[in-house]
Amino acid sequence: MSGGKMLRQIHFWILAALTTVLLSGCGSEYLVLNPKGPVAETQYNLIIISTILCAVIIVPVLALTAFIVYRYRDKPDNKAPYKPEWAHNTALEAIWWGIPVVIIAILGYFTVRDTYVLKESPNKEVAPMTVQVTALDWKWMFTYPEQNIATVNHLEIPVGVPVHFQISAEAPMNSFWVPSLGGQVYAMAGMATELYLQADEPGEYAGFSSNFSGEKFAHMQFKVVAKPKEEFDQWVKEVKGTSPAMTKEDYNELKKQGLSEKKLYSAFPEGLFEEIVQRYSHGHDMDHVMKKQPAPTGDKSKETSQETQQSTDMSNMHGMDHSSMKH
Amino acid sequence: MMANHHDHSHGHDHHEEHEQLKVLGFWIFVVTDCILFGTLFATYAVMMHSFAGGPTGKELFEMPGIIASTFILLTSSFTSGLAVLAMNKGKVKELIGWLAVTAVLGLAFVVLEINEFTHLAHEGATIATSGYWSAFFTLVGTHGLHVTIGLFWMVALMMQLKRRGINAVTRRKITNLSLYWHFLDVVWIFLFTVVYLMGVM
Amino acid sequence: MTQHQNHGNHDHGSLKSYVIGFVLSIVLTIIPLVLVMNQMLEKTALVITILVMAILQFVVQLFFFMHIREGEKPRYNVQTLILGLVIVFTIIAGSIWIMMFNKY
Amino acid sequence: MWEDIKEFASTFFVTGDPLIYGADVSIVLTMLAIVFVLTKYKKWGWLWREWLTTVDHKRIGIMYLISSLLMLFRGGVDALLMRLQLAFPNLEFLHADHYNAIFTTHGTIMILFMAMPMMFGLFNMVVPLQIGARDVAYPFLNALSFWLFFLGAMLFNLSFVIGGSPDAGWLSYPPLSQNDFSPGPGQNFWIWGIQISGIGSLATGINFIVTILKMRAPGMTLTKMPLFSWSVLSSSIMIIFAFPILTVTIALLFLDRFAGAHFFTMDGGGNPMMYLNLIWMWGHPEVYIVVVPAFGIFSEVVATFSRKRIFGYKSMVWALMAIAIASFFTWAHHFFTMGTSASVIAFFAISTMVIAIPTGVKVFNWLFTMFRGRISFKQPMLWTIAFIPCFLVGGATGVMLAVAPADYQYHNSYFLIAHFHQVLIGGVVFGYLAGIYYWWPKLFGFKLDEKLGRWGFWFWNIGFYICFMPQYALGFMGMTRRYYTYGWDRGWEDLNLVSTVGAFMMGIGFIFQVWQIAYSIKHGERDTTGDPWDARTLEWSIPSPAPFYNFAVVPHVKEADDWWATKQAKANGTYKQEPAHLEPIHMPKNSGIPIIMSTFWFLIGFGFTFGWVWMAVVGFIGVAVCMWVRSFQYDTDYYVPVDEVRRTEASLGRVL
Ligand code: HEA
Ligand code: HEA
Ligand SMILES: [Cu+2]
Repeated sequence: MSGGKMLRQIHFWILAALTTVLLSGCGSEYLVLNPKGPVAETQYNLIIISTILCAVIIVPVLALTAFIVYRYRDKPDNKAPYKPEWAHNTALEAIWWGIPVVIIAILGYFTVRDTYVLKESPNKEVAPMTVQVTALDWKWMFTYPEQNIATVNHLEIPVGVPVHFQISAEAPMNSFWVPSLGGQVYAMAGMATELYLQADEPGEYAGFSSNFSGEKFAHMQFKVVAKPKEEFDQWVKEVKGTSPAMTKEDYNELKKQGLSEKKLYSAFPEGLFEEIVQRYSHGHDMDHVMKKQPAPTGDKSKETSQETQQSTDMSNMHGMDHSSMKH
Repeated sequence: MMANHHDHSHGHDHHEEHEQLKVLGFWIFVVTDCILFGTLFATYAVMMHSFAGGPTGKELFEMPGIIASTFILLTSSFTSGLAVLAMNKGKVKELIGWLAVTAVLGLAFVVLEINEFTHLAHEGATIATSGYWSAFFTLVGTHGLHVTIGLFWMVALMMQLKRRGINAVTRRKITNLSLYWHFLDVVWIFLFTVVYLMGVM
Repeated sequence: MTQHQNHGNHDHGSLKSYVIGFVLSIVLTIIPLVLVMNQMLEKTALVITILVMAILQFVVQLFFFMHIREGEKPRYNVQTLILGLVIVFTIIAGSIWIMMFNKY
Repeated sequence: MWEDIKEFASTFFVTGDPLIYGADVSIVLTMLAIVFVLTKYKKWGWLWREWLTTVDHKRIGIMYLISSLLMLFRGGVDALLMRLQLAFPNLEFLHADHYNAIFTTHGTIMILFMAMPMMFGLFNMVVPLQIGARDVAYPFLNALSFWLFFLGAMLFNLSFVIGGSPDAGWLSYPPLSQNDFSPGPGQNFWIWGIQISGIGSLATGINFIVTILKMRAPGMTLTKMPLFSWSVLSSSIMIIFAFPILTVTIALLFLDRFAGAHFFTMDGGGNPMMYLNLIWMWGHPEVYIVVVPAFGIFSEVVATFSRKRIFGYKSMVWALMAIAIASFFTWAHHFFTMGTSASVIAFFAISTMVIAIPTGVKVFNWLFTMFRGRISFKQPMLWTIAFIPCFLVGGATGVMLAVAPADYQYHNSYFLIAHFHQVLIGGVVFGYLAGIYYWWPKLFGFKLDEKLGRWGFWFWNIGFYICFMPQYALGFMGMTRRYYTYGWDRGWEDLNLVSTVGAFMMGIGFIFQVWQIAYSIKHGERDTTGDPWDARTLEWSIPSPAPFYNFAVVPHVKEADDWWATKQAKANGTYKQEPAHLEPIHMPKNSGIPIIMSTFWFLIGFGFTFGWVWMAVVGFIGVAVCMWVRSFQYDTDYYVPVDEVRRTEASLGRVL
């Protein structure tokens, strides 16, 4: 088989595959390519920039490969020059040390810039809302310190408000990922990682655990519902009115290995999240994350009378350094 | 490079070259051992405060024993050097003698370390106590294990020297052994500084 | 000192160099010991001083005991050692840097 | 008593799955067949003398090659099983725990027990021949390395039928891999299988560094050394610095599991993140360890089959060394999403991208070697040409992954899976295959059949793109790696099915290659010249297969591509034949200690895997005794008399 034919085939397949990917890229199932919030947007832009920058060099090199392989194939009647000793050219070599340097420099600039940007809230105008995320075996628990409600495998957030997630685990390591809203961060026992996300459009988004955590890991998914602020407040009220409160026992039940349905709770034990973090803390300084919190979390509000009794047995929790979380 | 264009029918020359080769290999092995200890040091540094409510180093270290073992090991590094000097002078008896002194010092070091470990275990610090103690015992223990292996090696070499005297092969082996021994001394210096001195500060 | 060399080996140190090395390393052990046992410096300064002493002592061992300067050329052993030390440094410093979580 | 035994057997032997019964039966049958054949033809002595105790680098290379091809088969079957399970949503072909065990063993086997030994096989088969040496620097240690690898790999593979397979991913992240979540021997098999073979790898690294630095033929300065040998040097440098880290890391994991230590546990002050940090300090250099020798192979192949000197030799060498060093400064890109500080992330993102620069230089130099050359499309060259587009795209997606904020979206998705298969298959597998096709005649004395090889080539290549291109798209759809199944609601089904089809095409490609080897043993074109490709470097100056002492007379090298220069000189009549001066050849003696000592290591691993400390103690004592005995052996080499050399050469058709 001739080299030319072979190359054309290789190219055909690469191009076919790439086109499939790109053309269908607009489809709504391509979550990452359909950002629904500023964080995912930033990342989407980076994906596009980096694809273009890579393509700028990769595509010409692919073309060059095809050309060279075709032109210099060993055919008796091939008239292309043959210079078996030609093995060095400083100018050429300088070019191909140089061009990638330039591309990497540009790419590096964007990378570093956005790395810092994404550590901050994507929206400086609106005060962020805090949601605490705990990865359990194999379910996600969300506690809302400001609203004092809790949910399992189901997250509701207001549209247009940056959400400051504090993420930990009482299970093997997981990763908290809502591709439509932005990239992931690990959920690890004994640590509280942070992530800012914001939804700009109401809708239902898929959430995944993307770090392998054992047998039922594939089912450890959750749903994110973004709705306008008023509807969100309405929903919080509803949860408060209709759902049971989470007790310590409920939590202990919840953290046992196994899957769980979606669950809603009108309250949760005070400082539950901090307690989970502290339980496995390995000497790390968690102040940075914790101090962004408005107040000790959980049920200390006196609004709903049925919940107050639980807060009392929470008050003498041991092993917690409350002072470091006060501000 | 193997500069052996000339005669290699002399088995003798060939041997010498081969032995030289082995010194470089051993040296590289020592460098890999450096990486091994470096990794353990890194672990120790990261776990330095992970006491998990258990005892700290400051509470349990007994410095007199540690200081004694430090000087013992230092001295043994010196005596192993003297052994090499004796070898260069071609004096087998002296060589074996200095090796024996080195071995005795090394043994004393190991005994002191075992003592220390039992003491710590009595005080409730074992490898399972906390992240800190896991890192401590692994780091210090790995060094102790190296010393112990060195002792066996030393005995084997003394026996070989008795039987065969100083020749290209035993010469290379002694060179490697003393290299190894100096290296263990260096590792100990860092252990002493980072684990003990900084531990009791 | 050791003229008696068969096979044209390099001179693997002399008694003098061993003694100097030994004395230096003893001194370099005692200084940090005294400093620490008597808490003579402020903490950071102390840590830095004793680490420097340890490194110096390493250098002493290298030159006076391990005879790093001798041996055939090219000095592959020295090159390997330097590279190895760079990696060791990376492992330790990198780990510490990376594992300081949640700080900017 | 009987009850006890039954009880023990039911936990000891893995049961309950037809796949496993099938494996049990086939293992027993294969063993019996081997024993039968060896006994019937009275081959036990031959096996022991010629193979099991050999210290000849070429034979060791062949043993590495055979084992790695077996492992490619096992890892490939694993891959096909996974792809079957993922072909349709909600399939119940494999249970979650099976699937988890399968991707864990697939990843571990492919990298550590397929790529590594295939690489060491090539090191062994080629390096001494290429630099004009009679063996490696430490032949005994070389044999020991092989047996450590082999028994480590066997220990790991045993987990399939005894005790249970590891199932916490190919790098076994804690806390999942700790006792709490992974009780039982599976993880221990992982730890000890890798630990034992890892010691062997480290020794090989040292061995080849010294071989290359010290054993080159007179006149071959480093700047005249062939690029494959340079790449081996680069890879070995990475090995000696990376493998001690692996040794420590998994030893610590073992201490956690065995002695209750708290390095990486959730409680007791343990820090699982430290494990990630340490394992990637090894893991990242590891992927370059396996790809760099492939780069070396491409350099040899491209020059030979373009009939042209390699372009930019100096650049190539610098690039190899730059890759080796830089690979130690990028490890944190595997856990950008760990939540470390922005400055850490920024540093490692940049350092990762920087690797693209020297890699790109290599690609350009290969292209310009072909430029103004005359390219013939023999099998080694086919794989090399196929490698370039594949690796370019895979490398580019690597650079995209290095864009840290974007990586938050790619991480652990099928985008990542597609990236690394593209560099691992397109780079490593294609490269090693090119190398195997290229040097096969030197080792075995015949070429592999072209026609069957081409079928294999096309199936692999087309299959590759069909399998892995859709996976990039799946990543954008949010498909996470290590899912044993998925639902109909995500829209992932079409692309997964396509991907599975591609995987099976690669499987067919592999079958063609097995057929090709079997066919060529009988019908392959014999190589009588010793230089079937009209190649450039020293290994082609001696007969094929190479005699056990390699070079009857050690060549004096005058320039780079010395053999090519010699041929040129002969062609235009300027060549001056120097009188061959034969001398007795100094060779190492065979030794049984490597295999015995490695068997004791196996006992240590097996004992610790099941918590049978007594067995581990026996193993340790055995290892110590072996070392002691070896230390007292002085009679380890011999001289091959001139007569014998003359006779051997004559039988290979060379007159001296
Ligand atoms: C042989 C194996 C191999 C090779 C060679 C590479 C090469 C590269 N890899 Fe890959 N990688 C893996 C094997 C490999 N990788 C594996 C196994 C994993 C996952 C492990 C796991 O999680 O299980 C992984 C994961 C991985 C990650 C982690 C992603 C994540 O977990 O989220 C990243 C991130 O930066 C990355 C980046 C890179 C880069 C930048 C290169 C570069 O070296 C590529 C350089 C090459 C080119 C770029 C092409 C040629 C260059 C030019 C033509 C010059 C000009 C080009 C530009 C300027 C763009 N790789
Ligand atoms: C060098 C390394 C290497 C190689 C060559 C391969 C080769 C292949 N890999 Fe693998 N892969 C990894 C390294 C490698 N992989 C690693 C490190 C992981 C990560 C593991 C982890 O997450 O922990 C991984 C994970 C991985 C996954 C992700 C699993 C998951 O996350 O859920 C998938 C899925 O498609 C996959 C597919 C394949 C396929 C189809 C091939 C094909 O190339 C295979 C080609 C097939 C053959 C060579 C088989 C030939 C056999 C036959 C023809 C016999 C047929 C007989 C029967 C079926 C009985 N691999
Ligand atoms: Cu990497």
